[in-house]
Formats: sequence, structure tokens, C-alpha cells
Amino acid sequence: MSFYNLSSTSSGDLAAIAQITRDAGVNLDDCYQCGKCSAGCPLSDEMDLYPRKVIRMLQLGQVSAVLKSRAPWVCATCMTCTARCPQQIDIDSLMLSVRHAAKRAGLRPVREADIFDDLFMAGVRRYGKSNEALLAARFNLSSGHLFQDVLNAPKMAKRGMIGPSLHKVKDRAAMRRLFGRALRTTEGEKGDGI
Amino acid sequence: MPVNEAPTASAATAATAATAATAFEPTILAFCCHWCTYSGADLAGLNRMSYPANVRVLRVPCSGRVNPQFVLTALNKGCDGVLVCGCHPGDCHYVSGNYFARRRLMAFKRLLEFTGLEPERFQVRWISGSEAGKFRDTVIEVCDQIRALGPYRSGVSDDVSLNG
Amino acid sequence: MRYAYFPGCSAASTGISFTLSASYVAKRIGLELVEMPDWCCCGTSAALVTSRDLAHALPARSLALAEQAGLDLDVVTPCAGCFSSLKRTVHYARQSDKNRHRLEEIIELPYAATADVMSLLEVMARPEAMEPLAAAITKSLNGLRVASYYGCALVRPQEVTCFDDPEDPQSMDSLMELAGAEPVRWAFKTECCGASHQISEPHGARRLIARVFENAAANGAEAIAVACPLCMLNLDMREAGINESRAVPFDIPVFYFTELLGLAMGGSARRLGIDRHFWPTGKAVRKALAPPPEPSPDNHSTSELPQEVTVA
Amino acid sequence: MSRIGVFICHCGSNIGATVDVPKVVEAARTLPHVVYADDNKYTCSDPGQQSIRDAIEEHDLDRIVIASCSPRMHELTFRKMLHQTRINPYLLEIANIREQCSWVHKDIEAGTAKAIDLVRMAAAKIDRDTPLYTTTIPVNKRALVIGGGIAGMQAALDIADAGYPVTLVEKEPSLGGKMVMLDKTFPTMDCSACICTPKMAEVGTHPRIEVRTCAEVEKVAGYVGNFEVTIREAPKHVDYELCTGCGLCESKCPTKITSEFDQGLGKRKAIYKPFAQAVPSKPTIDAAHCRKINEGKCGVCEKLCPTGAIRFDDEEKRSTETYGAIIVAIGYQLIDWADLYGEYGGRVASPNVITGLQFERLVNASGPTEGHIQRPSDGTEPKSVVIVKCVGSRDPHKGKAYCSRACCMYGAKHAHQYLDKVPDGRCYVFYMDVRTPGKGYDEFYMNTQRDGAVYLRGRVSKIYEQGGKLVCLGEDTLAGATVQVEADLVVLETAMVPADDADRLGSMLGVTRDKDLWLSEAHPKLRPVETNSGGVYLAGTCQGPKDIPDTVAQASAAAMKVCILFSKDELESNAMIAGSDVGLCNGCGACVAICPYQAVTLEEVTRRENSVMVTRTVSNVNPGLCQGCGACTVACKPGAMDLKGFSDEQIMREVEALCL
Amino acid sequence: MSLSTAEALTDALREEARRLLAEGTVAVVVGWEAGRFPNQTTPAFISDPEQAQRLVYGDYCVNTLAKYALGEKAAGKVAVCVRGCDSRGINRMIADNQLLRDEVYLLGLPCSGMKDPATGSLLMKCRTCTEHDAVTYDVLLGPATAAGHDGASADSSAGDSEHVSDEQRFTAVLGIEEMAPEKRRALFDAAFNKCIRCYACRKSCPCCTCRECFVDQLRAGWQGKQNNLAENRFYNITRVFHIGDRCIECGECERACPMGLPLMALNRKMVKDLKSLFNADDAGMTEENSAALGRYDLGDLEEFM
Repeated sequence: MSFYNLSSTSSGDLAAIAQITRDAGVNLDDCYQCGKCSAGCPLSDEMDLYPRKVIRMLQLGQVSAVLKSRAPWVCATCMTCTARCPQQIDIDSLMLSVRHAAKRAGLRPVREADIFDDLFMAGVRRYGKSNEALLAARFNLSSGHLFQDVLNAPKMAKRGMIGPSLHKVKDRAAMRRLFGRALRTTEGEKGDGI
Repeated sequence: MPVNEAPTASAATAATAATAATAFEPTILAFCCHWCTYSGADLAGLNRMSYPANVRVLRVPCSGRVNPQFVLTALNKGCDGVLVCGCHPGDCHYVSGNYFARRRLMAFKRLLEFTGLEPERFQVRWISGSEAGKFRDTVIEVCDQIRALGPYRSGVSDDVSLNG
Repeated sequence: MRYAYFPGCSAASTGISFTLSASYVAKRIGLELVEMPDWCCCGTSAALVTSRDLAHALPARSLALAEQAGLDLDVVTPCAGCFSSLKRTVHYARQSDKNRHRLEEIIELPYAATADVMSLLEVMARPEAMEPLAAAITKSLNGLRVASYYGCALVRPQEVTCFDDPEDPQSMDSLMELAGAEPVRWAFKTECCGASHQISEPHGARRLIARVFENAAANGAEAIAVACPLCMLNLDMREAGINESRAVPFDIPVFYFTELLGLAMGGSARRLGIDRHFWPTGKAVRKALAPPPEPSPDNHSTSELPQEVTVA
Repeated sequence: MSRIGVFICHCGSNIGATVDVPKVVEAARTLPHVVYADDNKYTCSDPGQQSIRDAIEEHDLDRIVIASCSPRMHELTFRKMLHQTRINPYLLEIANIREQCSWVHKDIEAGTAKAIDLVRMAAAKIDRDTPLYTTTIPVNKRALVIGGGIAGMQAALDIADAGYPVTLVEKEPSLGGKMVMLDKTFPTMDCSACICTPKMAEVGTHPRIEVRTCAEVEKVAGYVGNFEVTIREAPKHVDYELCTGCGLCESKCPTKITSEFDQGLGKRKAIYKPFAQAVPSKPTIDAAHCRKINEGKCGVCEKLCPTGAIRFDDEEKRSTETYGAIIVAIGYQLIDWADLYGEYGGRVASPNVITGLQFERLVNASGPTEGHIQRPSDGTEPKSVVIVKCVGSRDPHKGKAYCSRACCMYGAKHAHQYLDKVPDGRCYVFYMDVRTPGKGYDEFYMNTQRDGAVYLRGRVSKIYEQGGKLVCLGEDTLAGATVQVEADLVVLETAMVPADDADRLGSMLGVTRDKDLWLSEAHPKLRPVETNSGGVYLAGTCQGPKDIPDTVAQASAAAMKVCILFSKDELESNAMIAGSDVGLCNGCGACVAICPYQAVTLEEVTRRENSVMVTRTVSNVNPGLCQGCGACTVACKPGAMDLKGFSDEQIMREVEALCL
Repeated sequence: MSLSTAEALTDALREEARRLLAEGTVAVVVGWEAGRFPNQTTPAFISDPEQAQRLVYGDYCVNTLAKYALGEKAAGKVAVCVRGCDSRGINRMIADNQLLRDEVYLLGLPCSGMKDPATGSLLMKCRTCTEHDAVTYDVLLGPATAAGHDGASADSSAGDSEHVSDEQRFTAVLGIEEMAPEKRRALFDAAFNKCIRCYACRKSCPCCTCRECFVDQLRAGWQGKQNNLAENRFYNITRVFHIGDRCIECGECERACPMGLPLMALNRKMVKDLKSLFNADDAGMTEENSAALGRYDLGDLEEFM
């Protein structure tokens, strides 16, 4: 069972929570813990903290536990929680912001998810388009899941689903510059809304 | 063009005039809603609370009755600060008077400050009939603020160069 | 009907059947799709989890290039994932000039956010497309029981997508009805199939596929129709795998809604790309294209008792 | 030239201790138009008042200032005193030198100076005071009650028992409202019909109550004591003078229609009484579904009626009558959950997802299943029931932000009733919080748990049909686990929302609506049944969600207010009201929009201006409606609108006097 | 606008005015006619169809005509030449119950901003105009967009064919808001000191429709008649408060002011605040009265506590 000494919540914790909520555009006080988000979440079984509990822990100031949680990395951003939330809390956005915060803190509780997304973006950065077969192959190499979905590959090739060449944009340099600028812009100078 | 002096703030009585020589004591007018703040001020009396004598309460039926022109007049005639007090939004005895007052006075206050009035000189507060302590605290706070600002001089241009 | 076309990365690969069938249908209903110049990947959820700026900038680049080329048309994309990314970007850019300028700075292009973004499904379900569709449909799909599956991205969040009901959407159902299929009432139209997680989080994500098939089967679906290449690949390719652990296997082929429309227009399975599916489609296609049975006299009669009238 | 008298009170030592009263008297004597000033030990005492009356005579005073305690204390006392003199009672100003001076300032010098300022302000103001007069408004001692549910019936009975005639308007064909649809009432579980139908009969036969069913209020004009109300009665197609209520017509009518009273779970005929104990106990024809009226065929009822009471050509009737007071008791309706909750199946939900009110009909012995709890889809007895609370309540996203107040008890009652009738059944209640403030309420809830109801804290996220069951997905936040229940029947305890008519009636009667369109009371604590419109009162759930005991209490309270009003032959209007200067008014209408009492209207006047007759539109204040807030005076840019007793000029004078 | 456009519009205007008067549709036409000096125009009131050729339209029709309609309506139906500002003024007067829509016949004219006859440069009030073309009219003379959105861009003289953003519209206000309070006080004290209380501002304002202005009323303490700083401040601030939630931003007050007071900065301060605080509509866009101080919202911002 968990024990939280709420008095030991530091101002740093509170600041971190404030940044996450500001970034996500949500107000934690809106949540009255009805659990509709978690009940509707298709992946809640895979989560160590339900979406509801992510919010509850943040309400209680327990940010470090939240940053270590698998939940935001397991979240498929299907937005069912947000669509059904009686208090209109953008839970989807909150999960995203927690994940960003965790990544900034050097945490990646679900290694595979991180590898996958990084590889995906690396491919896009390089070619401007995503090449699924290449991505799957790279992922298997990087994650150690060497044979995942391998059986499907020849079937895909046979069906014309894996092209003989990579597709890419014309102005590949522009893509690299775009990535550079997008990732350079710092937190705190977010635009309006999300 | 010569500036005609309007009556400047003169202390209300001989007694305050005497103190005015040594230290500035502001004259502050408070428009108070009969149903809330005026009762709150009465309650402050019942509880024998103490606050500066600079404030004069002018009873109105509702904060919605306070015409911005009253505020301008008060400042022109020699008040150093004006306070408007009404019921908390939602509690208006007349349903909606303070909602109208809120809009009017928000816009009016911004207009006054736009033309250079110090924000402290015109303030609006919601004080209920039970908030005697809040009434006292407000009077003390506003008094201190305006005492620090010094007298309001409606008829004299401040000597600040436009180019400076 | 003329739109700028954002094919998405899967159009020429995993989503090839969608491309084939969509262009087959589009041609027959006078829907002209002009491919956007040098478009790039929309970034999908991978960009979103990396950086919000990146997730907005990638679609913005493609949209801005189209503006620059004078392509003054609303944008249509077949892929629900691309739709979601593009639509979110337009929404963000229109929220404030500040947002728009921020994007312009990242993509180094002016972007006015004038064009709207729509999914291919939305475009086809509009009255101006439904009319030529009705005219082009020559065969009835014979009451094939089709469960329309919309997934997450087309309908959520509704403030952004501005499309159909997030819990019980109807557009694809009405297209299926138009094609002579029988739309199945079921409860998992917009439940997530977990497509984006099948590689990184296979254990949990497989269960999501099973849930969708399960409810479709429980409601008597003979086929599932989809409007997204990711949903398609996910359901179609993994049905066999899901069945491995089941006593009673599912046998529900998955189709792009455009494939079923194409069939109803007389297109061949090969032409529409149906022969490229993983799960066999033969049974469903045969049912859909069988000659209609003679209408039996009792089948649809709603003869009332002569004495009693019942009004709902 | 006014002649002002100033009277300074010592209030024993209450004022005298910190204010130098003689000095104030001295200062008062120097003020303009003050012809007399004196002090008094206790001004409010009989000798004190007598000395004022004497001074008025002796010094020919025409207005007075009293410097004493707060006007909230003794303004009325002194006004009453002036009634006994020749001075108009409104030619009185009070300078509050006790509560707002002597009691709060320790320093005698500062206190005295302030007291002098306050007296000077009062004297400056009174110089501009004018005599004010109240007017009298006749009171028409007939009450109109809108809505024939338990609230309307209770109010009508109370007023009628007090001896005043009442008209009760009900839009349905029978009295009874929602309460008569209920099976049992919590927490005592007495049969709802058993306590409701006697009231209906009493109302129906009361000599001073006129019941109009199938009727609606179409138009309201006038004001307190004098409302002109137009009532529209839909055609019943049955002559109630002739009809004996034998029921032959109903039993032979061939057309079956879904019963509104049974909440869609049962059937009724086209000529029908909504339920057996209906009052009036006579049928009406539902013109929308009658074959004779629509197709010209049938006419069975007409052929069979032994008294010849059927009137297919019956027409709508309108009448306009005068009432002195109106009680609004139009009740509530349930939120249309199917429109809002697609995740519970929405418009295409299983028939086995029902509302609490439908459950009431299912469990009611005179309901469509004769009290056997059965699934609407197949008539089988559900072995597993899920009750979902807060459907549409406490849900600002899809429904309403407020708590509907009755559903916690209502839900507990349903769980109890189900477990009572299906002892081997299982019952799960999804709740957000359990709110049971009321006599015997929490005990009832705890007993329901002992009955075996499983309470799960969480909101249900999805309800769908699979394998003949209703799969409910929720989280039990207490266990911290998502849960799934496969139910045979789901009961949604849906939110109460205002009746369709609330907005229309509210605007017609000048009663404000809150953001959810509930009708607003005049004060949330102290005037719970009054409204901003004089003579219009609220009873029951039209004011907000509440249960039966609260509804009945409020109805009796509203009736009491009407009786108080009717105990007088005439009403005295407020003297300190707004008035518009026709000469200055440019008819812009800004005041009309501002007035919360609809007291200001625009009207045309023809008058001589610059020696020509002109017709202009100007504003006019109804003295019966104006409450004297003065908000209109500020909205009036031309300065035409002014408030008597707190006029622009009076206030300006006070301001000036302060700054002298 | 180009000379040929102006001539074409003038011809169309004269013809329409002549027809309306000759057919008896209207009793009087309010427009502009040439003044005594080059490029100068003055408001014209034509009731004889033969006189219709006196009317002119061009770059120098500086007067906003809305208020003039009010004085003429006693004679019968009044035809008024309207651009954006004139038409919004008419709408405003309708909203204030001062005019019925039936009492006027509106001749819509395109506008690309008017010029100062003395300098030839675009009038200050036209540089921040958001609505060039008439928002309501009975007949439109000339192309609707001549000033507006694409048609005029070919015409180099139209400096304001671009849409005016709120930032541009409120430039003066924003500039003053950024000043230190003492500076603002000094700025406005200097301005109020200059005021000669000629009331040209009120005369030209389509929102000033009181029968007797508060400054003219004999009411104790209401408003001093002295011409000094304190009383001038009282007048000018009260004037803004009286019209601020209805101001159609025609800029006539500022143009009419002989002493060059920054009256539009004051008006726009209130317009801007009401817009940002209460989401107030731009005044005079419709005949509806939606003045922000005449209504309230339960959810209004709470800052007084």
C-alpha cells in the first residue's frame, strides 16, 4: 500500500505540476474523481496508474510517481476519456504533457514506446515521409523484439504494400530545418490552446 | 489658457484642518448599498470596531444607483478618494443592480485611470451585511493608500513634461 | 467537387487498396482530387508525443505549400490519422494569430489557414456526393450486414473534427445503406483499435482488436467497413493472430468503405484492391454480389390486425 | 425656502461619550436653512418624539434631520411619528452618528468633526427632499395556480381553505403531475397514489377551486393584485357536463397509443383517461391519434356513449380573467438522456436501458406489468440490475452542473424495491456521492446496502449490448479498479430539468430564470417562494430540484404568501420609486432593458412642446412594480429618470456638503 | 478613388436623388455639395429634384451624415447617402429609438477613405475605419467593393483597402495605456485644458440624441458651467461614458473638435475595454441595441472582490 506524506510536497513538485497543467491547459481542481475516464479507457488494464489516478496523484502533489508512470506512454491518444469527461478536462492533453515532462526529466517508463516514436520521427526527419516497413525493421532491431510481425512482411510485399523504394519529400533540407526549429522552441512560450 | 482653480480638497472641519497642517488626512466618500455594506458598517459599530474617521458613508439603495457622475463630482469638489460598495454578485436585493454596477464601474474605472487617475482613488468593493470586519479593513486600507498618495487636485495640471 | 488531396504515407504502401478503391469511386462520381505538392508526413501521434510544435508544424508545412502553389481548395485526406493531425493544425492556427505566426516561423512559409480539412468519408457522405453515388450504384450489396467502424480520430475531439457524433456516428452507415448493405447497430463504432500501439505495446493493443470484432460478431456483422488505412491494416492483418487464441474464431472480413461502394458500382475485387486483403473476403463478396432472392410474401409484411391500429 | 429642524441624540452615553453633542448642535445652527437645532437624551423615546413634534409646531419646521443611530434602526419609527404631524413622513433624513461614528471612533475631536459632516450632509440632502406619497392598488382576491402536480394542488387547497377562490390550470388531461406516477415514496415507502389521489379528489370537488385541464396560460398582463390572465383550453372533444365517466368509450376505442403516463412502457386508447384515478374522472380524445378526427372513419365512442357526450367538432377555448396572485407550480421534467449519452446507447439504446420514472411504472401495481419487474425487451425478470445515478446531473459537459437532489434517495428506493421483488437478483448502484440529508434518509440508504445493493463509487463510462446482456463499464474508485457488470436491466437516474414551459412562462410573468432555466426566487434564503415580480410565487420543483416533502412545504408557504396578500383590500405602493421626466426623456428605452421588475415601459404621449402638439415615445414607470433600486437612473443618459428619495440632486448635494 | 469613379458615382447619385424626389419617394436627400474652397464639400439638403445635380461624391466628402437625417425627418422620408460610418450611425439611432428604418431611404456608396481638403492626405478617422462600405442600404450605387476588399486595391490612392486589425484600430489607445500614469494625466490635463466647451463633439455624434444634454441642464451639482480643467474633465469623461458603449467610431467628434482633443482615443478606450471584458459587439452593425452596459452576464469577470 502507498503512503504519502503530504507535508513533504516540495515547492519544486508544485511548480512541476503547475507547468504540466499549464502546458496541458487543464485545471486539476475540476476533477472530482468519478473514474469515467478510466472506465472508458481501452488501455487502462495496461496502466500502472489509471488516468483518474494520474490526476489524483497530481492533486496530491505526487509528481515524481506520476512521471515514472507507464500510463502516459501506454495512452493511445484515442481521446475517449476527454470526450466523456463530465468536467471537460482534457485528460488526453494532460497525459501528453506528463509524458513530455517525463521525457524532459530523462525518464521513459515504456522503453518500446519511446523507441518507436523516436524512430518514427527520425524517419520523417530524414525523408519527410514515413516508410512503414523500414520503421518496423528498425524498431525490431532497436528494441530487441527481433521477430515481431516478421511473418507478415513477405505477405505485405506480396500484396504490394511494401514498395521497392523509399518515398521521400523533395526538399529534405527543409524538413531538417523544420525539425530543428520545432524542437528548439522552449516550453513556456506555448501558443494559445493546444 | 489660465486654469481656474476649482475648490481644492479642504479639510472638512476646523478640527481636521488643524491636523492637516501637520499631516495630510484624506477625505474619502463611500457610497454604500443600504442592504449590504451599510448594514455591514452598522455591524462594525455594534461590534465596536475601530477605523479611521476619514470615511463618510453616503447611503444609496443599491450600487446600481451610483452614477459615475457622482464620483466625478466628489473628486471635483474635493474628495481625495471614492469608494463604492455593494452586495456580492448574486446577492443583490434588487436582483441585478450590482451586475450592472460591476460592468459600469469596471469600464468607468479603466477610463479614469486611462486619463491618469491613480487606481487607489476610485475603488469598488463587495461587502455584505455580515462583513463588518471587511468593511473596517477596507476603510483602513483605502485610507492608508490615499494618505500615501496625498491630496487629489482636480483643478491643477500636474507639472510633468509631455516630452520628458 | 474538387479538392486538394493529402494521400498520407500509407497511400502507396499499406493503404494501397484504399487508394485504388477511392480513386475508382471518385472517378465515377465526379470527385476530383488534386494531390498536394511535396506534402510530408503528418507526424501522427508520434509527433504529438515528441512535441506539440512539431505535431502542428508538419501538417502546416504541407498545407502552406499548397497555399503557396495557389491550390485554393479544401483538403481531403483518406487516412483518419492524417485527418486528425491536419485538422488539429488548422484548428490551432485559427485559434489565434499568435499561433499561426508561431507555425509560420517554424515552417518558414506563410500559412493563412484558409483551407478546411475533411476526411474522404465526410466528403462522400455530403449530399453533393451522395447524389452521384446513388446514381453510380448499379448493384445492391444484397443486405450484407456491415458494421461501420469509424475509430477514434475521425470523431474525437468533436470541437476539432466537427464531424458526426462521437459515440454513434452515422455517415458511413448511410453510405453502406445507399450501397444496399444493411448497417449493423453496434456499440464499438468509435472504440479505439489500438493501431498506433500494435508494435510498441502489442499485449494490450491486441485485446482492443478483439473487442471490436467481438461486438461486431455479437451484433451479427458479416463484414466491417473502415475509413482509415491504419484501422484496416490493424484489423485485417491481425484477425488471424487474434483467432489463434480463440475457441470460436471470428470470420469477419474488413473492407474500406470505398471498396464496398466500388463493388456496388460493379467494380471488380481486383480493381478495387480487395484481393490484397489478409483475411479472406470471398464469402462476404459472394453474398454481396449474389443475385437478390425473390421477395417472399411474409418476409416484410407488416399486416396489422384489422381491428387494431398501433401507433408508436 | 425650507425650514429645517435638526435634532441630535445623545443616545444616553452611546453617542455623547465620543461625540461632543452640544458642539454638533452649535454647528448645525449655522447650516443653511436650519432654523432650529437641539439635542435630546433619547430621541426615540416618547418624550424625545414629543419634543420634536413640539418643535415642529413651535418653529414652523417643514422638514427635519435626526442625528442618531442607524436609519435601519429607527427611520420607520420617526416616519410614523411624522404621520402625526403636518410634515410628510418622507421629509426626514437621518444622520447615522452612532453605528458609523461614535461607536467606531475613539477620538472625540475626529468623531465630533465627522458627526458635524454627517449632519451637514443630511441637512443638504433634506433641503432637496420633496413630499412623497404612496398610492394604493386594489387587490383582486382570486388566485391562479399554474400546474396541477402535488405542489399546485397543495397550494390551491390551502388558499381555497382560507376562503379565497382559486383557478388551477393543468396542461395534461388529469391532475396529479409526476407524483402520481410514482409507486412508493421514500423513506417511509408509503404508496404514492394512496396519498396523492385523495388530494386530487379534494381539489376536484372543492367548492372554491376551479380546475381547468388541457389548459395553458397564454398571456399575462397587469401587476400584483391585478393580473389579466388569458387561459387557453385545448378541445377535449367530450362534453364534461354530460359525461358520466362510465368508461365505455375507452374500452371500445380501437386505437392504441403509447401511454405517456406509463412512460412509453404501456398503451392507452385515443379516447382515454391517463390513469384510473384521474381527476377529472372523465376521458378526453387525443385528436392527433383519433381515427374519426383524422380519417373520418370509426366514431365508435360516439355511437356507444350513453349520454351523447362526444364532440368531434369541439374547439379550443380562450378566456381572460383577473387574478390578484399567481403561483407557478409547473414542476420539472427529466433530461433527455438519449440525446446526450451516446456512450449509454443514445437514441439506439436497448429498450432495457430505462429511466427511474419508467422503473416506477414497472414496479407499480397498476402499471403496465402490474408491478412485476420485467425487461421491456422480452418480459423476463431481470436477475441483475445496474442503477446509474447522476445521469445528466453534476455533468457540466453533457448535462447539468447541479445535483438533482432527489436521485440518491430515489436510486436507493429503486434498489430496495428491486431486491424486495426479486430476492435472488443482484443490484449494483453506481454513484458519485451519496447525499441523504433528510429525516430517515441515511438510515434508508444504509438499509438498502443491507438489502444487498452493491454500491460502486464511479461513473459508468459505457453501456452496450452484447450476448443479450447490457455490459456496463465503470470504475469503482474505492477499489481503484475498473469494473464490468453484465446486467439485464439498467436504470438511469436522470437529472431533473425545468419544464419546457419554464422559460416562456418566466418571461411572461417577469420571473428571472437562472442559467439552467429554473425560475428564480427573490432571495435564496429569506424570500424562497417570492419572485421579483410582486404577486407571483413559486412552489415545488419549478424553482429547482427537490423532493416531495420540500415541494409540499414550499407550496404551503407560497399559499401563505398569497393569503397574506389577500388579507388586505388594498396594497400600498413603495413611495421611493423611479420616475421619468417626460420633457427630458428621448425614448431610447435603455431603462426598459435594465429594469428587473419590468416596471418601465415605453408609451406614446401627446403634449404641447414649444407651442406645438407633438406625439413622442417616452418611458413610464409603473408604481405598482417599481421597487426603487435606481439602476435605471444611471442607464438614463438624458437624466430623465430619477429616483424619489435618492434623487441625483439630493445625492449631489450630499457630496457637495461633505466637501465644504 | 479615381476621378472617373468619383464622376460615375456622382452621376449615379444625382440620377437616383432626382428620381427619388421626382417620384415623391422621399422628401429630402441628404448628401454633399461643393463648398466654397477647392476640394471642400459641405452637407447638402436637396428637396427639389431639379437641384439634384448639386450633389457630389468623391474623396473629400468628409462629413458623416447620419446625424443630419434626424433633423430632416419632420419633412418626410429622408434619403441619406451612406458609407460604413453613416450607415452605422443610422443603425445606432434606430437602436436608440430615435429613428425608424422606414423614415430613411439609404443610398449606399462605396468608400475608400476620405481625404483632408487641406493636405490631401487620408483623414485620421478613415485610417482606423473597420467598415468602409454601408452595412445597410436600400440601394447601392456603384460597386460594393470599390473601397473594400479587392476592387480598390488597383486604386493606389486608397490607402486603407487592407482590413484594419484591432491592433491598428486601437493603436492610439494602446500607446496611451503604455504611458506612465503621470504622463497620461499630463496628456489629458493638457487636452482638457484646451477644451473650449463648444460642444461640436456632441453636435456631430450620432449617439448624442438627448433632448437636453446633461451639461445644459439646471441641476444642482450636476455639472458646472465653468470652463476650467476640473469641469472640462468632468464633461469629457462623462461624454465618453454616455456614448462609449454605443460609439460607432465614426470619428466625427474628433474631426469636428476645433481644439484637436484626442476624443477618439477616449472613446476607443471604452470600446476596447467593453470588447475585451464583455465581448461587446461593434456598435451600429445592426439595428439591434446591444449596448454592453445595458446588459450583464452572470459570468462577467469579477475584479472588485
